[in-house]
Amino acid sequence: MINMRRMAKRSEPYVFGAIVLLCLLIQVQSKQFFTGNNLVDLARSMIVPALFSIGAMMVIVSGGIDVSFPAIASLAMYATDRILLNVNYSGNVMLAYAMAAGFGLAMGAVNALLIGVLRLPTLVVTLGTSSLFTGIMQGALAASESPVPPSILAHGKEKLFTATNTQLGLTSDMPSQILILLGALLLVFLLLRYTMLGRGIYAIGGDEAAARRAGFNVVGVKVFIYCFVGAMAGVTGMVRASMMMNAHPTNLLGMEMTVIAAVVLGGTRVTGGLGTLTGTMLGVALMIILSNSLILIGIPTYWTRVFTGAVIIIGTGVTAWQAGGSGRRLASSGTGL
Amino acid sequence: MSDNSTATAAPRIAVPRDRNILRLSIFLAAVFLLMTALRPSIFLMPSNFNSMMRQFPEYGIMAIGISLTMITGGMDLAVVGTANLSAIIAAKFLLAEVPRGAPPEQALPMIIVAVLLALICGLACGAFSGFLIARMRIPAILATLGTQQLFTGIAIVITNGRPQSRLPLLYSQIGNTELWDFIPLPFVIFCAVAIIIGLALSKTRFGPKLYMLGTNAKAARFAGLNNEGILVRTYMISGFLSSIAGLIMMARANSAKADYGASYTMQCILIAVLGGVDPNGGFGKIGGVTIAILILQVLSSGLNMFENVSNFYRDVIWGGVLIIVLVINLVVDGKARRNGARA
Amino acid sequence: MKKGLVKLLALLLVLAVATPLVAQVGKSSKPSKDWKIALVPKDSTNAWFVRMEVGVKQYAKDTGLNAFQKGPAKTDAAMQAQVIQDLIAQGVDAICVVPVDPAALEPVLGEALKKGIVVVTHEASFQENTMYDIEAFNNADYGAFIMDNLAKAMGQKGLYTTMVGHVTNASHNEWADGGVAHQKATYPGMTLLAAEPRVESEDNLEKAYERAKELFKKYPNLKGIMGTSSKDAPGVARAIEEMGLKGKVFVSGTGLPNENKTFLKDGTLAAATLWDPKDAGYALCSLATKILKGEPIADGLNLKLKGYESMHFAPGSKKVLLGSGWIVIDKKNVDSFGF
Amino acid sequence: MSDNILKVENIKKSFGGVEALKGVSLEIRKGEIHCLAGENGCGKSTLIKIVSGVYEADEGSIELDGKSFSRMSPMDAIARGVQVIYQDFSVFPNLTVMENLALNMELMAERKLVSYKRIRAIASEALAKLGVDLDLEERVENLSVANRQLIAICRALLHDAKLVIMDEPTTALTKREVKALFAIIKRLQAEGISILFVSHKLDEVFEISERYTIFRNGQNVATGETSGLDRKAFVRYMTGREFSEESYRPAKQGEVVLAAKNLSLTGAFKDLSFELRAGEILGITGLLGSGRTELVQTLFGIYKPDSGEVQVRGKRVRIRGVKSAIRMGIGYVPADRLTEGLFLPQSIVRNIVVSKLDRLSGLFGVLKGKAIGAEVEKWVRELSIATNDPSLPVQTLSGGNQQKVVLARWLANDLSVLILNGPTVGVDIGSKYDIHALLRSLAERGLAIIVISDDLPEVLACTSRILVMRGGGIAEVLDPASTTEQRLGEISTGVA
Repeated sequence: MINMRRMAKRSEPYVFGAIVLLCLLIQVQSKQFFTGNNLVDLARSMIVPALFSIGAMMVIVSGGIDVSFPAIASLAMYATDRILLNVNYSGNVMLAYAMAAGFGLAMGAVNALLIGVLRLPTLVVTLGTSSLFTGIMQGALAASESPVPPSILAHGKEKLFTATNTQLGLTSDMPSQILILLGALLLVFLLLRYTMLGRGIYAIGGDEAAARRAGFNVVGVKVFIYCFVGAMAGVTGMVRASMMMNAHPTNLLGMEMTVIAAVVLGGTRVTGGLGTLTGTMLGVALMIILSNSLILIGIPTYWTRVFTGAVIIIGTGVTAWQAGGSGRRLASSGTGL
Repeated sequence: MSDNSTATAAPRIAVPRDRNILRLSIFLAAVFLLMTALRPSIFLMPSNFNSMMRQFPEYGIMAIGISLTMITGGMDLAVVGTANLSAIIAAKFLLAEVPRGAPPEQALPMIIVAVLLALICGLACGAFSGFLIARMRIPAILATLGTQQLFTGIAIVITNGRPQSRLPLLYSQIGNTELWDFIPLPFVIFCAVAIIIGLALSKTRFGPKLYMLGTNAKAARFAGLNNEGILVRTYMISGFLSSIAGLIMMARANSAKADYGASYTMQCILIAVLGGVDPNGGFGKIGGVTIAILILQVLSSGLNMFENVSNFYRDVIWGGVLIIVLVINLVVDGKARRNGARA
Repeated sequence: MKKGLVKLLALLLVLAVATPLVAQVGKSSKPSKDWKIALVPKDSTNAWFVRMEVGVKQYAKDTGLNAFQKGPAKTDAAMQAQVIQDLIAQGVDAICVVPVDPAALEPVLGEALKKGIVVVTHEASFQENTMYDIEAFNNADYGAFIMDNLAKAMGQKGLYTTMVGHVTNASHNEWADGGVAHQKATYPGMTLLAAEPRVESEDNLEKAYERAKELFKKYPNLKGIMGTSSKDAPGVARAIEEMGLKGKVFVSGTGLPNENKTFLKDGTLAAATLWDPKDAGYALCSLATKILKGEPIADGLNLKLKGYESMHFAPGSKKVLLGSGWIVIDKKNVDSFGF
Repeated sequence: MSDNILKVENIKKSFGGVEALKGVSLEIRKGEIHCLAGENGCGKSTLIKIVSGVYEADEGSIELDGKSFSRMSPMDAIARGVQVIYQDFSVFPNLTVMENLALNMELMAERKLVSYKRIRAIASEALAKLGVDLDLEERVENLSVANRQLIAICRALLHDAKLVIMDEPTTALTKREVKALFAIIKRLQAEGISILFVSHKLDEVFEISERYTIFRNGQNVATGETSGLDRKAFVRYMTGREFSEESYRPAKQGEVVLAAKNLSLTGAFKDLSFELRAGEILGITGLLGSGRTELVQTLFGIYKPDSGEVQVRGKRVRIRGVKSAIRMGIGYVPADRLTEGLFLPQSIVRNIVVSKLDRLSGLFGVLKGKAIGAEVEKWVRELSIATNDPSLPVQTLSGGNQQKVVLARWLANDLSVLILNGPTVGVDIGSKYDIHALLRSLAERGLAIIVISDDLPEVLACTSRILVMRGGGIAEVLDPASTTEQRLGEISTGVA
């Protein structure tokens, strides 16, 4: 049963509306939006940002903010790749994912210790660890681009199916890594909705003191979040390496702000407690469709940043205005945050 | 004038958080001593100090701008975009108005106009971000992420991404003037900015207003503060400072380009946070931020002394220092808090 | 009153800074074992410059001199200038630079020259404050050469566009401009895509791949992409392969052998071009040493390195030394490089 | 088995050398409503935490439902039927009603997985216990304060509570909501549940409780039957002081300083007119939603009226914002001190001078340190704010002193009109009298004061005229000397 009044207060419908408008614009401009291969291309481009955004959303819902996930992903991926190359590994790709997840988990545990156990502020901690992990990767490991082991290369070439564009005869492959995204979505959906741990994440984001009194193990939940998000970042790093068939250590860095923006755009409350996977995926989809359709819309390359900036400003402006607007006229406004 | 007596008699308007500054100073001294001990012959050379003084002003000034916005509980991710756009506007103007080889008498007035244009551009960029945040109520992090893209985008559009170089030589000569052949002009500008903003925060009504707004925006409104005005002004100051940084970069590079200093944004946030600015707003001092800037500069210049040590170790030490300071603050202040606890 | 003040100020400032930017430098008085030769690349993670460092290390090993590579952590002109500033302050004897943005380094390199430090550059043919600039080739010629490769693959006709790392990247734009100019002069059958004459790959394999896919969807007539960044060609090649456009759409560009091996072998990529950054690094150090030793630098300079055996000044220049060009990598020789 | 559900004796507890409880005792009989009263800092909260197992007592004995404990965990307390309803209700604003109701049960049962079917069943059962009807899917942040409290109570009842401890439950409630809460408390009592009602509001204590215990400075001062207690004694026990309070009469009819003419604000109030004279204290009362808060906030420049006009000293003015209201001499003490009134982590100094910064600074906005020092010192002394270092954060002060800081902020501004919304909410009784006395002396000196309050005795005692609002209009204007609490309540609700 859909409660219309409740729906109107959420931001998902607005983001969805924005996506529909954008899609129509692309379709009108290029006649290429609703083609099988374009949709597959977009899905493919979404995989890495979407995986990151799931973790970012969990952290924001719990009342924190994490900017270290690109650094964790890069270091975990790079370390795994180097180790496997050194031993001339040629076995199953699952080991690579497991190793990357393990490294990610270990780095997440550092965040977890500082944030969960020592109760330090999340933004400051993750800025610090982000710097730390990047430095370790580039300094101690002297990271530079390197190839990936053969099994990962083979994994990178796997495809689920090939979509064909009937107009132009173009084909695009759906990479098998999308299964990892779908798996992660399902896992996190079940976790957030059907486990006490997941409800605990929402509970501490809503009111940490109340969560403690109610009997949630607040420290435990936080430690879990940062470890889990770290492990997921590690897997994401491996996904990117296998999709690119190349281990590039710095190529993920700098994504944090865009991912967080997508999550917030998707209706996750910056101060914690509220946020849905649906909204997050819509937010990511909007950002990805936008950045991957500028040529299709016909925006000249020199104008892409102006256009992207304008869309972010207008998009968030409309959402913020919608959320903040009450019927009454204020004599003077301004909130500060 | 009985200023001395008032200073002691008046209750402190600031909440004492000087311990953090003390700890940072100790860190600075430690890093300084470490570098001295490792390579005394190089590190203590006057030229090394001169080099350091020429490097940090540009990002230091931007870090001060970001710190101000963080004190209001916001964030300005658009500082670098603002700096480059301002510099490009100044450069475009100079290229159009000053023919190559023009005599200094002819070039100087144009340079002054160009500088003014850049500063106005900085103010305008800041005002736009401020408007989005204060009036449209877009979360600062999103609004400035958008304006950063927008400003950089405009800079690319008007330059096609190409560097604006071959500026009148006089400009970079002025920009790189060294007083007594030792103290670079940008350093003097940085000191002026740090002192003026520092005094504005501690000695004028602007400071308490900013801190109050950053602590509790709703209460600030009920207390009669003009939240919107203060926010817009703060982002304008941040934009203004960014344009000064842009002008310094332009003088040092003798050119302006849409993507100079792209890595400064995160670095500035790190500096602000290490300098004791509370990312949730309400607290932070320019003194702390300045010391954080110096720590970073000593670290990176120090590491450049070692042929075989990668620059990336700077990031490791930097992240490490940040976390260590946090943990020390936690241990020391935490103890104080527990002792003061009452049911 | 005010005008007078302005004049006075101008005069003072001019006096204060009127020392010549380029002083006479050259032969070092120090014993050669104390020389410090620093090579500053654009950034340190890029495979290209990792390969360059191999050359620098090789040089240090061969000669016993203190030559090292020290780069900024990110490709950023401002950070690169800071590294050079520190090196000057710390008293190195020679600085070899691959500028992120030549214009941005003029003042700092001018200062180095003023302090008597030997400055040589690479990939910066318009650099003013340098003693010599080594070019594996002329930028416009290199662009023309990439264009030749593309034209050959396209059969000299059809619609094409150019791809650069960033629209703000100087050398990529010079190559692309050179290529476009060459096409206009030589290949009348080819046309540049007017709506998108230059796209950005952000120096990122994934992005090059995504942009290429978009281009093929939006412009079905597009037959060729001229890449410049070393990520462009492999990224576009992947898109061509996946979209089933092999044999219909072509790409050429800069590329390292290893990254492009698969595409060269299966024919998606006709040919990649490059010059070996290892040799460039070696040559830079070698040239710097020659200057420090006070040896004359003249036309026909021999740096005793393949491709740099007989270097000539570019026409009309006393600074830019051109090497004997680039290497073409194709199906046949791709395995012979070992990097 | 004894008659007592709870019996604690000689409990001592110190924190870091400070004795919070110096050997207190408390006995609660089965099925009784017992009131624990005392000023802030008297040790009430500490005792609650000991009884609920959060703290461990340094000394003393606890007997719960006939079982003695030397050490007690929160789980023990819950297992013996103790439930605490905290002042902030401990609800999750971002979760739905049913989750708020059921999560604690699920946690108790150590469940790892969530079944919405079970949660819905538990929630329905919980609501049914009190016969409450709420939308199970609604997020709690969208509910009224009273409904949030209901959720907290329903949740407590799920655990077979035998003793429900309510910590200052009426703080955020309107009069009508308090009535509803009392009805619920009676119902619980009828089911044999004991209630420990922690409060310092004397009228509530008299209305609801059968027996009382009063603490002062961590010690028992009195205990007994409520029927044998009178107001004066109650106040004396709590504060150790004597107060007298007579209703306020302005000495002379002052000039009209503020007037509203046909003022309207969409969805809040309509066509409203009244006058306020210098020296009078005008009480405004009415239910939540009667438009009273919006009315004063409009006068203070928060909302922009849709029509009508405001006059200051006979001249029509446009109040464009808070700043312009302040310039016209209007000050406002907001209802929610913690979120609207104070800057908690900032210093007392800054909290006092924040609204006067423009006048306490000179050229280029440079702050006048000496003037600020003098200003702060003056108000600390005049309002007897209990602090010896005004540079400390204001959150280190007690509620009453915090409220005085907010008052000082406005008094420093040479106002002609001061509006107070719930001036003594969450303030202990001693400070409450201090504040009332202060308001009276301010009015005598010519200030015009508006007091909005749900605390009807307060309205009757300290105002000189009462304006009762209902449904966005003025229902009646009354003279406090000739009216009663009951009459006020009837007019507000429109029963009469």
